[in-house]
Amino acid sequence: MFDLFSDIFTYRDNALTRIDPRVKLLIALAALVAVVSAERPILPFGFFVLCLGTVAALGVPAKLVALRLAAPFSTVAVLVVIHTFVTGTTPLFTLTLGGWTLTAKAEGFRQGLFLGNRVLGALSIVLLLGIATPAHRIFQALRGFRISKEWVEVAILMYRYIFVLLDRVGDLAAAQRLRLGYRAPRRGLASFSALAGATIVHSFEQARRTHDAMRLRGYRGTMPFGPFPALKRRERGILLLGLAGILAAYAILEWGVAG
Amino acid sequence: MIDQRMPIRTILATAVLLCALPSPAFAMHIAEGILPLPWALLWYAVAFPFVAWGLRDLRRRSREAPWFKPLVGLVGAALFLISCMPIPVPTAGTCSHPSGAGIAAILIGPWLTAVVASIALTLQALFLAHGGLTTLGANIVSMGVAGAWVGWGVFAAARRFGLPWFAAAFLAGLFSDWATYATTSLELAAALHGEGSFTTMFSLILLAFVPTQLPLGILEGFLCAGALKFIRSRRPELLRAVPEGGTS
Amino acid sequence: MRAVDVREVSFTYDDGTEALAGIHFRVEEGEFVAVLGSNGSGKTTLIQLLVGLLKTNAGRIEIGGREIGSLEAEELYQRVGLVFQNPNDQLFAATVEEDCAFGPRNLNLPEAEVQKRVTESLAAVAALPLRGRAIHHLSFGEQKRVSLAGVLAMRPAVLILDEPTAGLDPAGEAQMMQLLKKLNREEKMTVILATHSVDMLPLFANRIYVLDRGRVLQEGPSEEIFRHQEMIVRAKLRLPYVSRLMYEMKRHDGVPIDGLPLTIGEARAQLLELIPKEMILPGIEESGS
Amino acid sequence: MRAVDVREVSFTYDDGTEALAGIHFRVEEGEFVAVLGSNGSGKTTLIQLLVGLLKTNAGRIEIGGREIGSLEAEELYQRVGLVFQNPNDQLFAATVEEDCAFGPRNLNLPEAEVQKRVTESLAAVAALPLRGRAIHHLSFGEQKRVSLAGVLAMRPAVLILDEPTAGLDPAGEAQMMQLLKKLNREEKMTVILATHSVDMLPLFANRIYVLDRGRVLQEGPSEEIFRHQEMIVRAKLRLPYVSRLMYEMKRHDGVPIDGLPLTIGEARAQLLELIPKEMILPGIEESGS
Ligand SMILES: Nc1ncnc2c1ncn2[C@@H]1O[C@H](COP(=O)(O)OP(=O)(O)OP(=O)(O)O)[C@@H](O)[C@H]1O
Ligand SMILES: Nc1ncnc2c1ncn2[C@@H]1O[C@H](COP(=O)(O)OP(=O)(O)OP(=O)(O)O)[C@@H](O)[C@H]1O
Ligand SMILES: [Mg+2]
Ligand SMILES: [Mg+2]
Repeated sequence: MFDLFSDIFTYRDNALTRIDPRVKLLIALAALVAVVSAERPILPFGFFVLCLGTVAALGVPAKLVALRLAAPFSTVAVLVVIHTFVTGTTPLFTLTLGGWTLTAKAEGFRQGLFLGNRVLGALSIVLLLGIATPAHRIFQALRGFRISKEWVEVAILMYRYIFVLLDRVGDLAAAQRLRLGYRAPRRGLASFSALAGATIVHSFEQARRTHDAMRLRGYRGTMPFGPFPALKRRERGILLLGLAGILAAYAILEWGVAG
Repeated sequence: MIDQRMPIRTILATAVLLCALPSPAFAMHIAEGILPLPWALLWYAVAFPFVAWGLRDLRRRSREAPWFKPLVGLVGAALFLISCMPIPVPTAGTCSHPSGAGIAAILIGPWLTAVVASIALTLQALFLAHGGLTTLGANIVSMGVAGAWVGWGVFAAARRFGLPWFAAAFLAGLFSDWATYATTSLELAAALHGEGSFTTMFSLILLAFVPTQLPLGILEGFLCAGALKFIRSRRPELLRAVPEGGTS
Repeated sequence: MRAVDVREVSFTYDDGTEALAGIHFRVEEGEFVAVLGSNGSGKTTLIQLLVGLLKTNAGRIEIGGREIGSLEAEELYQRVGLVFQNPNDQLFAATVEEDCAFGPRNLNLPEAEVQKRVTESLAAVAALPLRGRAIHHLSFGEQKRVSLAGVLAMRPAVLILDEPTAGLDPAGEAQMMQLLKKLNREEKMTVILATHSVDMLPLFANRIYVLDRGRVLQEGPSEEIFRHQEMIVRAKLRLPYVSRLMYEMKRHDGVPIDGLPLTIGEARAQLLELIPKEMILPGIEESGS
Repeated sequence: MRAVDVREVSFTYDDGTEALAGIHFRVEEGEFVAVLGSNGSGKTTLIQLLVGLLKTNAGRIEIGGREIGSLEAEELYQRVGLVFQNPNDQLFAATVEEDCAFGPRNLNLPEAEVQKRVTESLAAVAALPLRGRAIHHLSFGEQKRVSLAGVLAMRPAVLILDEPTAGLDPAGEAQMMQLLKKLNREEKMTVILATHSVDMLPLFANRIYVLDRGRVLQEGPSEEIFRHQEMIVRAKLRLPYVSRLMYEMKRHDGVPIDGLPLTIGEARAQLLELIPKEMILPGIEESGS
């Protein structure tokens, strides 16, 4: 779980990481809107292939991608199961479970697959965004969109100190494990709540020290942000192109407008 | 298209089948892409005033006390980590995580919990593929609004009724966890029931959660109480640092 | 018997950092071994592999003759105990006593035995008077000792310490090293410590492994290790100050010094050989120390 | 002018711990002063008083000739800059560049000036290539240097460092001390550092204050300080290893050594005087260092 949080790829230099985060964010949002409002499976699937292909091309290890996709994949599985047994009329097969009979239905199965397909499409877009843009650049972009300064400031601090606390909490949890703190469920729960409590205590102490350090460098309650440069011509071009491309794809695949 | 006469046992059996899947039904948050656009926007609209009011609160208090934002940021980081910690009890399955909304509401109050939850959920969506950007609003509502207010309310009420803080914290953790999942089920059912019955879908999803969430809620109750006990025994003065949490 | 046997072990973190690259590392029972390396050389990674917190990508690790993966947690943690670098990260109970009792209680020992172990382990680190104190009121040096006691209460055969003297003042450093030496010599405990401070090692460690960027540069008793000045510098380390003085005198001034004295005692003996008797002032308080 | 003037200052924490008891502490502009003391001797407390994080219970603190309470926060933080012991406390932005720009931006400087200061301060600590990196991807040594850069970007007249070399390996330690020396000699920055490691100090510090349980035990240039072996031991410190060797030879073996050499260079010179010329082997590579 903790190892998933590796953002090393966002700091690599490539064509995608160089694009202004505002542009990427807008394009990603447009793509998400397109995917979740799509009525046919082809558009989400197209995004899935495109984004995952790009992720692979960026050299992100397959293991990492698989790890990140594992939980959503299980969501997809659940969706398919629920819909298969609950929705529809045309029987596919029946299943006997402890005396109860369940009938799988074709429409439900298709409906489930459709939803699953949408999840994967949307997810791969966000995955790509998260792999091409470091967190602080996304925060910056949000600030560019006039998201509250307080929100961005707290988000920056949270993001930074998640890593600091993670180191300490990781050690703490390891120390508990090495002294068999998780051997039996009851003691495990006690260790676990001590761990949670210790994390909070650490965070309060760290907050005091961090605020001291901030104060000594002139902090008076608001974090100063650098100026936000206007989008360059090239970036405006990318933005227009990206949005137009998504719109065109949507028009062709959803409305059947021939190009 | 859901069969209106579907026997309750079909629902139960489906729920049992779901439990056989390798991971709990919907993990903690609604995954990216599940909600159709109108529902996604609706939940954003519901979440917005809570987060906005929380931010207003934050702005006001950090004007009085400049250390307040770093404190919220750090406590937020801690809560983020806690909500990522796999619960170490084998019976609850491998992928269960506490929601942390109850302890957060006790520590920093429900308004700020909504703010912290919105940030934590954004980070998880972007970097951990947990939850999502389109479902962010819905997830904020279930965790940062429903979970936080229920947790806070239960704690405050239990204290008012003279329950010891340990019991109050337990109940707060328990009910905030359940409230979070109930809200999640409601959001899912509302969006997914299609032309079928909302109540059938809702009960089905709720049932799918029950086998994992019922015990998990209890565990979260113990976690909430245990964590608070730890803080109280080691650094009681810290609980007074944020006077508008539920502990004062 | 061999306490720890690490053969051809590599480890790469998820983000691609190769922290260890084909390491051999062997410790016999009762030895006092130091892993010496600069920041980022892989000491902590090696240690975490030894206690099972990380799993090797390649190679084999044996603890007390058994493959580490085949050991139950309960068994493993009575064979190896790890003292973390930052005591704050290890002390999670409210009081000293509770913290020391944490491990034994998890072993489901009867309460009398738990108390006995707490007493013994606190006594071993000279921290008995701290027994009832709250953890966060302890000084840094006290915390370090208490965190060691918590691990000793598990009675591990092998004691592993990550930078045990980091952050301690000279008196605390000397006390900690003496303590470890006593555990090693009197209690026959196998001690493995990771560090990048060199001055004390020659006095304590039987053997030293020099780590650099995930590889073992050299291995042997301290006299052997510190003879290779270039290797030491390559590993971003340095000679103990006393040896550095002797090295420079030998190398640059042409003073005929045998080998390379590592400790103050050795250096003194050698220098006295070189200084003519008639220069030495009598009477000031002969010998002593 | 006097950079820092602390007169008769005491400080007691809320819980009743008397951390400082009537201290005098004076630093002239351009000096390099070390505060030497064991764990808990009050170094951090003194430092926090100097930068205004704590307020004295009794006594007077002047920074650059003005009473500390009378200085505006903005003014004070351009006179004194504090580098914390743990770089994590201080690196709160997401990237190196943003962290360094934090201070200058708080001063409302124009963006061009902010960027100039970031570049200069990163260059001063040899960390320019790290500019775009995320803080949590830096190694410990890099974090230490970047946190120093963030303070330098405020252009403080007095630079205060709490244990600047703690946790660094020998190479990192030497680099950090050289860096501070350069800032002191070339940029004429006043440097005050708190530490309990003694070996490097004689090479760098003009003057040393020895602190023990909230009191100044002694104050003076390093030759002066380390001449008092008992005082040093009382403060739970020790002599630099080289001096210890020389001290023992002088004291116990009766070797006639002048004063007490503190550095390897000094010890070498003195020892060479004592060793007869005819014993020295010619040819091995004379002088050099
Ligand atoms: N969790 C991690 N993820 C990725 N890389 C890591 C992780 N932990 C350590 N590393 C890297 O692995 C290498 C070895 O690190 P390790 O912590 O073992 O070194 P060390 O010798 O203990 O250093 P120090 O003296 O600073 O404690 C370093 O390059 C480090 O950056
Ligand atoms: N916040 C605090 N509350 C109460 N007592 C404190 C606090 N901080 C420090 N002390 C005590 O004040 C004394 C001086 O502590 P200080 O931190 O100044 O020492 P130090 O010289 O910096 O030690 P170290 O080398 O361990 O950093 C110690 O006895 C310590 O326990
Ligand atoms: Mg290490
Ligand atoms: Mg200190």
